[in-house]
Amino acid sequence: MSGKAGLRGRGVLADLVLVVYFLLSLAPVVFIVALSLKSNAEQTSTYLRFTPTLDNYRAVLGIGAGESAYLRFFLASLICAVGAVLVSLVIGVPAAYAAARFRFRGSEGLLFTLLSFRFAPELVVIIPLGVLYQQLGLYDTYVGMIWALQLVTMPLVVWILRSFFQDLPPDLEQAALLDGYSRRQAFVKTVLPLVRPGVAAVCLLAFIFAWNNFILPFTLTSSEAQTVTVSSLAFLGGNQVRFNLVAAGAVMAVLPPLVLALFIQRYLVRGLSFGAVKS
Amino acid sequence: MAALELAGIRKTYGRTVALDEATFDVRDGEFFCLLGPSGAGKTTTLKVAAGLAEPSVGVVRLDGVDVTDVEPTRRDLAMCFESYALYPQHNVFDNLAFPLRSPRRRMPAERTRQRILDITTLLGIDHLLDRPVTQLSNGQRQRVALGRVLVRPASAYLLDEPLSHLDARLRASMRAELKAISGEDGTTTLYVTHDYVEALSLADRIGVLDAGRIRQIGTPREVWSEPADTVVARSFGKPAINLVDGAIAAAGGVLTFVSTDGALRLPVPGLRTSPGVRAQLGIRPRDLGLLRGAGDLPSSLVCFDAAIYVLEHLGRQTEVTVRVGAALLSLVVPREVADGHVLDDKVVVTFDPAAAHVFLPDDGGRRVVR
Amino acid sequence: MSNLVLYGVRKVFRSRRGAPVEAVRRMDLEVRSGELVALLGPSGCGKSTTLRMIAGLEDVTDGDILIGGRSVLGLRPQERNVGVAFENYGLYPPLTVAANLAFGLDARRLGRARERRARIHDVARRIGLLDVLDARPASLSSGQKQRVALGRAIIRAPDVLLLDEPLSRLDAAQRDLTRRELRRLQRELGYTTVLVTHDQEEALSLADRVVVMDEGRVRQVGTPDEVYDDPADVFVAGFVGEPAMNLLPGVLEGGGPVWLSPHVAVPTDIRGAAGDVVLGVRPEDVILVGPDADRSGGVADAVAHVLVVEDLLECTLLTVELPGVERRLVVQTGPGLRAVPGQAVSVAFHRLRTYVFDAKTGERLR
Amino acid sequence: MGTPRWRRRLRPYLLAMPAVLLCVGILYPFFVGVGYTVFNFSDANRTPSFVGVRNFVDILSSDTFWHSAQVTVSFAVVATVVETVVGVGIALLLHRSSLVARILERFLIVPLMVAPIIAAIMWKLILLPEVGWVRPILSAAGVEGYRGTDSALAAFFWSVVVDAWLYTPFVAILALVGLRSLPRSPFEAAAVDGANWWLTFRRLILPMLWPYILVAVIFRFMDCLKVFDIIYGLTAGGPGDATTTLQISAYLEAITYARYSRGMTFMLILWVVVYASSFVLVRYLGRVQSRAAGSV
Repeated sequence: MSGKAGLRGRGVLADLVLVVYFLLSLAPVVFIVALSLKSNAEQTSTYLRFTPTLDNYRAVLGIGAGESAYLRFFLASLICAVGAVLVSLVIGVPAAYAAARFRFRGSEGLLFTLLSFRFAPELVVIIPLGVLYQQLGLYDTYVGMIWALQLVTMPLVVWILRSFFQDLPPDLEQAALLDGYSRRQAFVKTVLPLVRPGVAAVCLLAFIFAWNNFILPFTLTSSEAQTVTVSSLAFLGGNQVRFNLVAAGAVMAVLPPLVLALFIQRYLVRGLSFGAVKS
Repeated sequence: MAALELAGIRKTYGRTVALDEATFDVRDGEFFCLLGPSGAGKTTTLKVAAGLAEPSVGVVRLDGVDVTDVEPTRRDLAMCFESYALYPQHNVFDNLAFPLRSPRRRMPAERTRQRILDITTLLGIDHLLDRPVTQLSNGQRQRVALGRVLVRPASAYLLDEPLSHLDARLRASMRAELKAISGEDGTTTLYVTHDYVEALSLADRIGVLDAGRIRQIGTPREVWSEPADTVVARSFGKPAINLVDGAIAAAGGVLTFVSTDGALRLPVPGLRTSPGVRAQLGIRPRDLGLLRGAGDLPSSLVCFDAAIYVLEHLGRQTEVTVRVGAALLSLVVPREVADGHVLDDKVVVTFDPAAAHVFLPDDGGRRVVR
Repeated sequence: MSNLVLYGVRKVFRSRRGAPVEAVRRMDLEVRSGELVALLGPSGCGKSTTLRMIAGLEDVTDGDILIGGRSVLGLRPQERNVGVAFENYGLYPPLTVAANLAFGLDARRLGRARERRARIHDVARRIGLLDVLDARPASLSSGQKQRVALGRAIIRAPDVLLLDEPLSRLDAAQRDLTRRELRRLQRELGYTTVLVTHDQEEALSLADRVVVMDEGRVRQVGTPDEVYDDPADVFVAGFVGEPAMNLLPGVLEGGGPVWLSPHVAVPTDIRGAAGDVVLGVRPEDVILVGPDADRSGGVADAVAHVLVVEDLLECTLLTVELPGVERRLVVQTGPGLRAVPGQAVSVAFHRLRTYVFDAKTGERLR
Repeated sequence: MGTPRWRRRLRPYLLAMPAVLLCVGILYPFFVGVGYTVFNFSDANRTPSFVGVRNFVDILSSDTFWHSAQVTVSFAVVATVVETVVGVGIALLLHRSSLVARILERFLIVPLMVAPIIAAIMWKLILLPEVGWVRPILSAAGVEGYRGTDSALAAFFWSVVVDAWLYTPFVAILALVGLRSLPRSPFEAAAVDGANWWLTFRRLILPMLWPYILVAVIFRFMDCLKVFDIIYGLTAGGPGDATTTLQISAYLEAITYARYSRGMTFMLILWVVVYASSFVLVRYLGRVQSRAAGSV
């Protein structure tokens, strides 16, 4: 367009602003990675120039030292997050489908109750839940964590899957019904294949949120089911703080969500906004 | 094959009434068209017939048996959706095979293949069998959707605007094709369309649907020449029927229609109504003509003065819009009759009183019978 | 009002992947002051691209565009005084109808506030929008939206008015009504107008001249009658007219007749050419000869076999099969014809309105 | 062969049943917790007695509560405003056909995937005068006397910075999707009408983008009201009680000091605030979205 010529100067300025923003945005990540690669001697003495070493990662993972607490936390995070996602999926898919396809009394109530879980301050449930867990023996167990994490994963799964189901015209299932298939077959043969990528994306996103959660494991676990997020903070608490070890732990805690996020870019907006915004 | 009957169907969505007391029957082997504008309730009617929507009130019968509570799977109907409802994960062949492979039918593979080849050849899509449906044009998708209906035997076909997305040439030839198929195969068909030409061409009987209510049911000739009301009258013909507001007066013993501003006065003999009522005069554009020169006027015609408002070419014919007082009337004349006229020319319009309809706006637009 | 000249205008779209696409190929056109020219063609033929180039929304690859004798190539859309009514209206959703109309006046700071109000009122009155001035676009019917789009295009008294498929989103009844009003308005205001449409009926009924386009190429420029009666090639013949022209493959013999099959020969006036051709005849130009259609008096070209009869009350359409001819023939007759499938009818082709096209190039043979 | 109506009516309820049970399972502790607020239940007092509204009276008349409330609301307002303005700005800059924008857009989500507690730890390290980058950068810019988060203002400031670092991309992503979904033709019409960028932005882009911005604002504001991880990780509410938000107060009461009833009362008050604001905001959003819906 001939008009663009006049805006070219402004375009460069805009690009410059963007570059500055992204430098600021990525700098903390660069910093933490750099710190995690520094030796004990260099961690307080240098900023950018140093000899990178993987010693901190070895130390955190307990390589050579026999046993690693960190790996246990990692495993606990994995079990809790995967468990929570699976439970949400099994319970959430039928509910989301029902909410998308049928008008029934209480469907709105159910949806808004779930949404209110998302917005409620966690402690409002955690305080009594903690007391309850102590009584039931669920405190600091995987089962207890998976149950509590439903607060995070369930609203996400139901709301987003509902928006996926709503996007599919009911005509497809209806056509399958008239073509001689039962309701269950119609669902399995027509709907499910179409929402499968969406379901996968929702699972990953729910996993990320479960993994990243801090306050639930912080208050409902102590050692057995303690997760990466909680332990990362605990690293800071000791008397002899080794910042480079803390950094290495943090990098490893961040890595899984960051890698998974690459797979769900397309569905990210819908997930983050609970289906309110679609891309 | 079966007779399909909808009795007293009322369907509401929340506060909106989609269908109001709809009652009609499609006889065994009959081709029945429901004609109406978008939002009239046509698709809802089909879904109720198919069992995909539950009527709030009313009964659906197949061959006299109440099937209102029967699951769609078991009604043995085939439906073509306006949205095509093709399975995007399958190619054309598998879409067409889908109903034949269903647990209800389980047609052997060889027969399935043969049947699909027959139908796709008929519809001119046999070269697309391996194509994913997502890569088809709208016209091709529509033919696949139609094929998925025709491929299997059913008690009745329910077709929702099956030709609407085709281009004009293809639509005309598919319409003729469909007419030939239905003539041979004689499956009971309920066909929904907004295109009056399709209805006139295909239907044994037409039901005119508007705002959830059935206005008239009749053969094409009946709904054309004896429309029950203005809605039905306006549903057929292009350009649409002219409707002029006015009243009925008695002039010299003859009932006369007088337009609101008095500019148009036309005798309408033989009406069963009384002078003084508000009325709408309906004249189809092809029942009007332009008087050329001082030629003699057939005695059956009357004429009135008008001014040209707009001239529009339609191939060999010209649509002339003339102004009479505040009223605008369209008429269609051969091109050479209109040639030479310019805007605001004074012309004389001829008119056959026997072809006029009179409607009563105070009575829901009902037509006055002669 | 100014005239509009397109001189050798080309448009090539280059994408990073794939070959460049030539959307418009060397187009020459003059739209005279006050004239309404319709660009007619199927989607993707380059007509909208042409319109967008005139408006300045698209770069011109080659050639020149002149409005009122002045080249507008270097000018941004903001600097060309054109009015555009977009296909999907392009109304400003947050603004009321009045503000939609006023937007262009505000942007260019045309006139005082009072004059602007008077102008909005005047335009709204003309196109029947007075009742909805305070409404927002979302609450309007498509007919009203269309009129707002039109009003916005004409309110600044543009040098050239550009209408992109102005009626495509209206239902049939509204379309007829709006088409009529549009024609009347354009005549009264006398704007130089370019209208883009894929609907041949719209082009024929509205335009002073029609430009038929296909694949970026201009196929024919002419008055509606010329385009209808005297198509330049097989594309124009098939695209213009409804029901569409019958196009039957055949072989032209030196002496004139076109053999559609070993059993059917249609005489023509063409001399000195021979080879594979396409014979074109409109359904309304096929005459039924015989007891049921005594109005012809012509000599039958062939005896046909009736396949389908469609009684449309305004007219009757027959789909018939000619002996040995694969392609079916559609015949349009007046209302009230009595015929049944299976019946044999004699058909004759109107001598002056039978067209012959070269099968390879599509060119009309005369 | 018919299926009785009641069985068809039951179908959605059967599908939703597990989810309903789950809700009950989560709502049960919530109501138990609401019950705590009228007792004096704590680890020290395992046989609580009924105290009526005394917990509410105590808390609503305590300085701790009003201080936390003030911190919470200030934090929520400042963070939301900063994130919205910067996020929308970045989205506008990214929504251009520029190579730089296309490349940088891929990195937009990076902070967003970092767990908030990890983000807090990262920033804590960055802000540490011994190892972090902030001190050298500031001293390079001529600012001396940097001492991390040990003043009330600095603690608040850096909390907002961390929150903004994490969640500005969230606003930007939503706004970017919004921008990309806007119809093109109104903007072409505006160009033909002769409008400049500012007029187009003010009269068209901003109002048309509003539904998207509002979704972002709602999510950010609600989340900020219950902020915990970031502040706990960064300052643990300090120095003193300078950044003690309501959820941190409640945490201290209920978990650290094990005074369940008092902690629960804190939380219930916060919950009411959150619920009320979400109710208002979501209804407003519904109005905005339905107004934006039919518009072409």
